[in-house]
Amino acid sequence: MAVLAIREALRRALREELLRDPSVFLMGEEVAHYNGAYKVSQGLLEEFGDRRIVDTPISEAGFAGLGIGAAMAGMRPVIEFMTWNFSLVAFDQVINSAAKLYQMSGGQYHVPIVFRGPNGAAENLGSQHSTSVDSLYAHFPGLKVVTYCDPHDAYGLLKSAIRDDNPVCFLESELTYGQKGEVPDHEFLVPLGRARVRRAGTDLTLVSWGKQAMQAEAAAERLAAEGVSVEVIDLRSLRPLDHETLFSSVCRTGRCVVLHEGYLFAGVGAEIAARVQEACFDWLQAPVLRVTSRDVNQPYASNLEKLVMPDTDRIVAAAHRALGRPTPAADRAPAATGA
Amino acid sequence: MAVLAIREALRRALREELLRDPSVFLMGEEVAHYNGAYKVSQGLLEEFGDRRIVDTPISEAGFAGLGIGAAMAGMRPVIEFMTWNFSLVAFDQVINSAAKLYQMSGGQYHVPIVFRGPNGAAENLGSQHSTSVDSLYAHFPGLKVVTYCDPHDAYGLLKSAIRDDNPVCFLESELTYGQKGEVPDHEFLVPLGRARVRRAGTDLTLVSWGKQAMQAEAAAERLAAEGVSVEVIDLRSLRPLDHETLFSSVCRTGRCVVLHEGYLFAGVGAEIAARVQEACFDWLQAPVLRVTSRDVNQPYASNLEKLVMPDTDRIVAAAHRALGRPTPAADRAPAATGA
Amino acid sequence: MTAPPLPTAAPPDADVPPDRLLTLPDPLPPCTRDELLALYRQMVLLRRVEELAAKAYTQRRILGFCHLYIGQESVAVGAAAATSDDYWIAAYREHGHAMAKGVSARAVMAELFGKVTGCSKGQGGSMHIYDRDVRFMGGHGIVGGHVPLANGVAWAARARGEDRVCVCFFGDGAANQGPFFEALCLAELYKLPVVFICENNFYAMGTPLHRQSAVTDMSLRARGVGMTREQLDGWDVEHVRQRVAAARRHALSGQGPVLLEIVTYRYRGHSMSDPAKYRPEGELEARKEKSDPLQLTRRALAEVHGVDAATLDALVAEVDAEAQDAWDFAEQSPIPDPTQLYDYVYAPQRTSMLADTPLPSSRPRET
Amino acid sequence: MTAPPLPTAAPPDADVPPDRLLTLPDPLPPCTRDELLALYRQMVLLRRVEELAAKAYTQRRILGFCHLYIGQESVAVGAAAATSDDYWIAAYREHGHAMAKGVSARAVMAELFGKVTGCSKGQGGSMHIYDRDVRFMGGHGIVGGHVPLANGVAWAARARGEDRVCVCFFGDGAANQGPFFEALCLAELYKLPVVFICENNFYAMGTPLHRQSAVTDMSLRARGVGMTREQLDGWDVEHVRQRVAAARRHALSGQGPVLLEIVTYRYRGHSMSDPAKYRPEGELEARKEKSDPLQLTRRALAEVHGVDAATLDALVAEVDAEAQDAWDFAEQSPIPDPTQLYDYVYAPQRTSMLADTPLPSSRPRET
Ligand SMILES: Cc1ncc(C[n+]2csc(CCOP(=O)(O)OP(=O)(O)O)c2C)c(N)n1
Ligand SMILES: Cc1ncc(C[n+]2csc(CCOP(=O)(O)OP(=O)(O)O)c2C)c(N)n1
Ligand SMILES: [Mg+2]
Ligand SMILES: [Mg+2]
Repeated sequence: MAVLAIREALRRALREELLRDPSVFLMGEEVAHYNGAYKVSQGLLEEFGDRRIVDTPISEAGFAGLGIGAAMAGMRPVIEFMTWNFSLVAFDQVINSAAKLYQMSGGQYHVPIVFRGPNGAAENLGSQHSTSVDSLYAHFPGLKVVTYCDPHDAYGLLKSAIRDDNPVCFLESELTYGQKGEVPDHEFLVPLGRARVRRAGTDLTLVSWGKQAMQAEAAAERLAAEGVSVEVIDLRSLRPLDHETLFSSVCRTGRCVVLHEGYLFAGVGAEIAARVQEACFDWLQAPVLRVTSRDVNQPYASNLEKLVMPDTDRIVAAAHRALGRPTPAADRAPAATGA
Repeated sequence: MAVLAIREALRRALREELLRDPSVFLMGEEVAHYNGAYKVSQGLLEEFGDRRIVDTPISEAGFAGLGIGAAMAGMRPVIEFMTWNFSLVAFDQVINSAAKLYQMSGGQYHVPIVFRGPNGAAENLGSQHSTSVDSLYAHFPGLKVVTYCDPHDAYGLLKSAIRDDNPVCFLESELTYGQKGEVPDHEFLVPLGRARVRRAGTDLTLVSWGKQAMQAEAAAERLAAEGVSVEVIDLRSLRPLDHETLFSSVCRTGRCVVLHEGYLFAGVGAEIAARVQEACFDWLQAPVLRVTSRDVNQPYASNLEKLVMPDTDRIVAAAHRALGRPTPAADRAPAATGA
Repeated sequence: MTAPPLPTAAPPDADVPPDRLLTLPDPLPPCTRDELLALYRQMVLLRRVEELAAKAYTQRRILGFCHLYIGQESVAVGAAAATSDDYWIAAYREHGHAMAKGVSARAVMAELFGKVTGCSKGQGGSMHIYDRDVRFMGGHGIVGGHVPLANGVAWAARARGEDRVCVCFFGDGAANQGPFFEALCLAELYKLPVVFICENNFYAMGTPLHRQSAVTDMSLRARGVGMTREQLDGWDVEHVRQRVAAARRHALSGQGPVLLEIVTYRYRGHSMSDPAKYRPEGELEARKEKSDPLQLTRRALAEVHGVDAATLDALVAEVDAEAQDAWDFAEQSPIPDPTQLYDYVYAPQRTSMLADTPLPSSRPRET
Repeated sequence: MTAPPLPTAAPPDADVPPDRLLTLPDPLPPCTRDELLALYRQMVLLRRVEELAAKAYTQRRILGFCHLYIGQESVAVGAAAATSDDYWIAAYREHGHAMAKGVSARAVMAELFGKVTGCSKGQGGSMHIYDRDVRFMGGHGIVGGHVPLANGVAWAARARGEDRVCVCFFGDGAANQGPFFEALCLAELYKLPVVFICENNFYAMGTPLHRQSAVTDMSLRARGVGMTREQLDGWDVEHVRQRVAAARRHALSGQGPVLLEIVTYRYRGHSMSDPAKYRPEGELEARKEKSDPLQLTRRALAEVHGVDAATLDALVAEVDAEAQDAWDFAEQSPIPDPTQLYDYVYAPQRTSMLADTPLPSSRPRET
């Protein structure tokens, strides 16, 4: 079993799908000659040529739309947003074209396309470059929204996303492209729509996804040292959502904390909280709590930025609250801040 | 006290603010010579001239951005999106420029701008013309998001929005422009950030906003006939959110149903549910339930469209569930549909 | 890596590429009598079906927005005669394009009536007509939003080695939208086989051309991105047919896409709810009298091809019957089955994800 | 209502408006010795401060993205000499523009260091430099996203009767973005006093011009929307000053905005993390040798104005000290106070909402 960095796992998935299916192509800014802004597509131009690994000018609406048209016409484009921040200039294309075409056409045109790129804050990039788009896209029926926290899932989910017959928003993370892990040498898929229990536990369910799932594990480790048994769920797929895994865990543990990057207000965490309290009402010993980025635009200065991002202290504090243990007020999750 | 249609109340607010402050101007597609696609701005071109009531070409990103720049430079633009559906091509401008400028500039440039226009589904317009943007914009710190359900609030809130020193998304409704109600003849403001209890009650809190607040009242009426006393809250402001009104009501009634148009997943209803279950956990007799548009892209055919939109039957059924009364399965709110 | 030497700007604009006008001569033989009769028939059909749609709208059988194409028929019909086997994509004023491309009047009318027999199963409505069988790709409601899609369709056609272009229709108003501009840039950069057709009908909703754009020759938009262009009158269906054929040939030659601005006029309001009071007095009447495409073609048939009035009248009667049949079909068709509401959210997986890779995930599912 | 008569398209393109080149002659007297010395000093300052920024970046005192302007200094400095009192708005490679416009090296460096003494209080960082006092409006990170804002700034200036333009800087890559195109259209339609400056430095990140756009003369973008345009060499700070002054004059005359494409070159990678391996061999060296703006100006000072080497060296030493002072200031400044985190989400209401309308809401609050 090879140890791969996430960017290598993604590249392997891309390469295999390019080999498998001539209708797959990769398009985006700097994906070809520059080998990708974050080197995910390194070497692919050389192997597949410039009709399949395609550099674009800076025109996200233009090339996202190109991908959608190509998908309608039978191809399987993979459209890279250099980061998901830049997808906002193509927002209308993703929502009003990709997500709606299958329905608008009465099922005649489906849109097998993957939009992918790094999502959320990296470090010190300021507010325009630190947006998490999870909840923006997961809001819309017609889209699927998928993410991963290790090379294994990065590989298996990207392959599934490319083969899926619907538009998939595939959320990566700039900060974890170099993170390593084992990936089996044989080909495999990870199905969309299935959460993964990364750690079994009995006292509290900690739900997360993307790179925060790793932080969830770290927090679980710390809580284990205090004698608290935390079940860590990596959702992997935000839409479709794996209720069964989620609800069955919370109904067992009776307590739930949701952890995610990005804004609190009407975020995916709100959706999880709303669903869990509905489905597990009689089993819940405490309210579902959320730990998210604070409700401010991301500042540049490191000390402020660190304050904004969810950290292990805040997760542990939320767990304490959920467990009914006293927590200093300063550590509380920002339930009602800013607005 | 005059009886005004909502479009007249909005027009009166616009006109008064144009008179009051020379830095206010109205810009958008068809707002001037055509008198507005929905006639909100009827007569204003004639009174104020084409430097203050300004027709634009079809270029939402362009003129939204123009408004933002003008606001930075000291004006108070009112930017009309013919409908909020079309704001999606200007999404980046609203998020990455309007919402973030005050923060990015360290407080040097504030952006007193109002984006306004009809939001959500009208009738038989199909999926591209039926998007509710409530949760998309309320997600973002830096924006305020406001709506109304009667001419009184339409007038008072629009005036406050124009005077506010921050970007405000002001959500109207095509279907209710003609709806009439009393508006006092003297000038007044309705402050942003304050919910309104439209009907006091003791058994259940029904939370809504925009034109659905009217439907909430209708449902409350029906439930009253069954002997159920429903408190109806019109949030009016989604960001900032008036927690006190909300939480104090639910802590009294112990039951809460949220009603809104637009999608369930990570919608504002999810946020309300997540907050209420957190703040009122010990008082809740039943989970917070949501009644929303169903999780599909809006179809054209009338029979399907009616199925998608929230209706009084579904609200009453949700109330029954919250109250622990039996409800036929078919009427259940679609908690976990589609994805 | 070698690149062109870095240019320098002095003397100013010495390196400006020349204006690229579409120079190809008319590539098709002139229409025969029968061909022109067929075009005439098609134009009459478009008009009659939409006249019935207008009537159905006032009876509230058709709801929502309804944008009629009446007056512009020669554009879609002429273009179809040159690109019958190609891909088409259009905006929301597309009933005419759909029928010109071969969607049946029945399927269009049933869609407008919100019936399950409609070409989009009643899901789409007036603005979202699709028909995969005739390569008609919609029917899009966001102004300018579909233009980038045309590039992708052309990309796919070229990738498969098809001898097909994508013809993309949009309005003069759409030529102010950013995605339109980005699409032009990309199409020219990648030399995609697209024929962009800007139907300049002088109005974007209530706004006349000269209040929407500082240049009113919309084909000039091509100039800023180096694209081949032509502005032409759209009243003459034969001329449209020839120039679209020329554009198609150019686009397929590898020399890049073409922007055609076809000058035309809409007779009705922007949509059924627009009384169109913004027109200068007499403008509509002058247009109808001088350049109605149906009248012009009828005259050509009579004068050039010696077709007698009786033949033409018989043809019109036949079309009337076809339009009425479409109405009857739509009226009698069933509405969509509500139990299928959720069937149109996600496409079912057409090919097994695992078809040729039957290996399961390496880890058992943990839950 | 009267409108221009409906055009018709035959003969093709007879009505195409002529190319609008910026014909105004250089409006300013040539630089005096002292003026040119001041421009030289300013260019040296931009370069020295950024060289220190690069050093600080490698020491991890500056974090995130950091896009250096080194090589392009003559553009911002020349433009500032022509528009010192006007509004400016720029993209994310804007340290140089900020300093040229008058933001102190200290305030810029402190911002890069993430200190509360930075011009944006440590909230913005490298890509978000603002200074209200000198009318510098950022500092924007979404490529092309700030271009529409320039129109609004100009709109406000005109509405208040100010004699000011808005100067908007962006790159060659940005000239592919839809919002850029929409902004050009609107500016020309409304005849806004904007000077659009496309700094064509031949690369958008790693993509050279000829792989980004089918036309490499980016000033041609103006042609598609009827705007006045000029392409010019940017190496010569005096020439930039004159042509920007001419553009400013045109834009203020009511004849509409101007698109200047100023040809320049960046010496560093796109950002600090880009080794810029995509350049053809020798290109950078040739540029540095032939057209380094600092060298060219130094030579002009010596040869035309007879400034001796000692004077120039003293000036450089002075600037070095100023740059080092900026570093010291930044280093010694405090980081932002975490308790003020929420202070930058919403602007406090500056004027009472009720100032001149003291009437309360007609209904008491019910809760
Ligand atoms: C992005 C967007 N903005 C606004 C609208 C509303 N709208 C629909 S059609 C139209 C006018 C379009 O004019 P044009 O492109 O000339 O096409 P025509 O209607 O003349 O065929 C407008 C403003 C829309 N559908 N999409
Ligand atoms: C909408 C958007 N897409 C992509 C990026 C990433 N990006 C930042 S700068 C840049 C290149 C811009 O090139 P150009 O406009 O020529 O300006 P230059 O960097 O040469 O000054 C890219 C692709 C971005 N910031 N915004
Ligand atoms: Mg038009
Ligand atoms: Mg560049």
